Amino acid sequence: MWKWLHPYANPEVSYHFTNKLLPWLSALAAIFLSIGLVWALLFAPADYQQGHSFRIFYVHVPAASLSMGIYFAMAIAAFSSLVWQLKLADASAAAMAPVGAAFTAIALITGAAWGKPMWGTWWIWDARLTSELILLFLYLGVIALHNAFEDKNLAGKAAGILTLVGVINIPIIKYSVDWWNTLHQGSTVSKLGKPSMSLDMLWPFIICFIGFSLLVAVIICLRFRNEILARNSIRPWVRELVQKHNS
Amino acid sequence: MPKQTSTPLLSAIKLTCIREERLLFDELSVEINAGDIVQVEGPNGSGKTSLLRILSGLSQPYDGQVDYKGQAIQRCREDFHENLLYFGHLAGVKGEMTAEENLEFNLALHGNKTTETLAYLAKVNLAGFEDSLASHLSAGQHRRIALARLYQSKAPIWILDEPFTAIDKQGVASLEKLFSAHAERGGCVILTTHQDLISIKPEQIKKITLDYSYDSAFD
Amino acid sequence: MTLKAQSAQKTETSAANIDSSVVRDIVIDSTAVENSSVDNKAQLSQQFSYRHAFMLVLKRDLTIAMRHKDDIINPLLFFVIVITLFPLGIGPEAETLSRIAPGIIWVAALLATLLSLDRLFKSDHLDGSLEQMLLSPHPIFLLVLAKIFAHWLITGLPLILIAPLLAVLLHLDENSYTALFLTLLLGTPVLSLLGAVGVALTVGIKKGGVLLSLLVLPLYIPVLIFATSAIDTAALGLPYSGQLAIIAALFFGSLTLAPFAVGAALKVSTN
Amino acid sequence: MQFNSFSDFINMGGYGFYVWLSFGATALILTFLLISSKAGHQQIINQIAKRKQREDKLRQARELRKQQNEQQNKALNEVTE
Repeated sequence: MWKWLHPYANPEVSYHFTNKLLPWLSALAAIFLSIGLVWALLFAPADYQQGHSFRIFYVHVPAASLSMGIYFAMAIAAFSSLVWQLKLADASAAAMAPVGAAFTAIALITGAAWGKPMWGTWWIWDARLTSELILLFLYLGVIALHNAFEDKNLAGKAAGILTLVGVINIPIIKYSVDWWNTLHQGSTVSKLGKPSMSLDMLWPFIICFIGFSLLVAVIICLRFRNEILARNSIRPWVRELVQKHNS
Repeated sequence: MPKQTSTPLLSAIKLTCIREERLLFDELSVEINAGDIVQVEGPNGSGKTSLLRILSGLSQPYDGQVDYKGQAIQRCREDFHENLLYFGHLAGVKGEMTAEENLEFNLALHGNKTTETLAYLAKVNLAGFEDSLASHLSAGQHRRIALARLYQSKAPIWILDEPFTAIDKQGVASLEKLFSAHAERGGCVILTTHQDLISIKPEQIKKITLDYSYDSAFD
Repeated sequence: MTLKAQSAQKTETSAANIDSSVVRDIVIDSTAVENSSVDNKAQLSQQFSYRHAFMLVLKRDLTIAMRHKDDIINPLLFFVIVITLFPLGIGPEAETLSRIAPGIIWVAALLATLLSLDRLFKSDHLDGSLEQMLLSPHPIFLLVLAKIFAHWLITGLPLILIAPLLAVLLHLDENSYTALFLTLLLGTPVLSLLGAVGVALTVGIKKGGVLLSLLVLPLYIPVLIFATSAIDTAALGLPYSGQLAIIAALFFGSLTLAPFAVGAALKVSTN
Repeated sequence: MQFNSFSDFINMGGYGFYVWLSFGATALILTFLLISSKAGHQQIINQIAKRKQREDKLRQARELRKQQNEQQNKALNEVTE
């Protein structure tokens, strides 16, 4: 009865590893984010055209690129879980989806809030915002599919297939939306974007970006360890852990 | 290459099945040889159907593997399926097609000959119903349409989930006869049933018993 | 299609020959099972090639659809009614209508396809014939492809045939009719193929209908964009072969990849 | 320091509402996500503990049944003897 644990030591090891990693990651994330945000809000110069509204950039751009990045990371995890039957990869993909969706939502909200003073309207069918909106739909689809299955292992596999279909589609969608955008609006609307950035703008941006990435790592680790517990709930080590935790 | 008789027809190796976070069976290993009739026993919800579905390759076990002639079934899917007949809870009969069309499709799909379908339908007491749409037939008749495949099948491995449900006494007797004949021919039958097999001698039957003993890893 | 199927048939025959010769070399302890399986294989290679399997499933699905005509008519009626709603909601000005006609027709086609997708695998899943198909010795992608093709014949093709009529109702520019026809011809199979992935994923879920639209509609966006733009471009009298080429690429891409995704998804759903 | 006073900082050169909306929404979403992920740990542990209790009960019931069966068998044997 106990020997079948041996080849499955992995979930236990990675659970404890994640637990050990978490305080370090959290501390780093806190340091980077506080430095980055204070710098971005207080010390970075205002843009000569956009004024202080440019400070939204320090949140919007990291959120937008992280939202894409998390989807790709999720696709890699889904691929390895489907091809090599890695149950841990499955758990990590499940942990990433809500985080990715949250960052996509942040990118959309900050995009709208930046767009209002710049374009005079909350929403504009700008190529980047539109793709971001579609990405949110893809995330929500993955999450909804995950919740629709009762069995976690099946849910992971189904969501994994959808993630892979989505990741093949993302470049196509992005291309088609860009193309559609130029077709219908020409280049009259200035995109939300980077004017040639000076160094005193670039540094806070890089620090903010690292800070947000670390925060993503922290949240994913937190969720990952929950997923491991939920998927291994009948294992003796989980039972022991639960007993220890509750006593 | 080992002799064919030394490798079992179908072997389950350390199968573990978890459903809805419940451990149904753990490290279950079975070898099924040509000529075996295997009855899977256990109370409702003990994982009989799950085991049969895993053996047939429809479901993936949480852990462990199923070998067909010493090779994992995922690796020789087409060869394995050619030699497998699975009959599940659902008959797989389309209401929009007639009894004969249903049987013909089922036979053709699994690569069997589609001649003499009428004779097989007669064997399961469906003579005269060939042309009626399956939606006009009863559940028992649906199951019999599906079971008619057994009379034609050349597949050595039969996996049958509750084949006697909604079948009358006479039908059960003739099915049992069919099972023994199949086993004598060198096939194997793996089945679940709530009633005991009557005409097959108990010493001929291998039994796998599943019970709730494994509802937790602590046992 | 036939060419492809024939070549597949050849390769299968040769593979089976090699197989059976190998099997014969092995010392067989004269078990009836061995003999029957060798016989079976030889028989199989002769009679049931890939094309046979494809035609078998296609014929079955079409037979069922012909006996269950609601499945063909209802999505079509939906398509027509949705399109008649737009002039009522927007106003009868020919100019406005002809400007938005491509978008309306295509969005209605998306929704009609979505509506019909549900029965692609659902009834087969409920009565158990889906698991029998998964257990057949034929490659799953082939059976899936046959089912998708049948679905397209039942829902996509009637849409293409009725679309010109609706284009008249919406005052579509006369130059655009060919473009409309071509985009529908190339685009609706993509809708069926991508939709099949969604259905395969949700077939085991009790309330899969709404979820299906959430999964599938975002994937339809590129088809929608390029198809409507092709029709718009045609209305201006400009060449639209670029957009058509992209839709064709989408078609071939999904034709090669979707059946495998559907196969994998069905295995998960029937688990 | 880009700002002369605190009210300047809040005002953000007239863009205060948009800037603070962005940062506020981000902070809100991320805090919520962080807290719910953290709370999920304890939730799952509680669930597993509950399941364990249920299983223990099941096991006790089975053991009881086993004993009863044995007693019955014994009784039967005595009768036949």
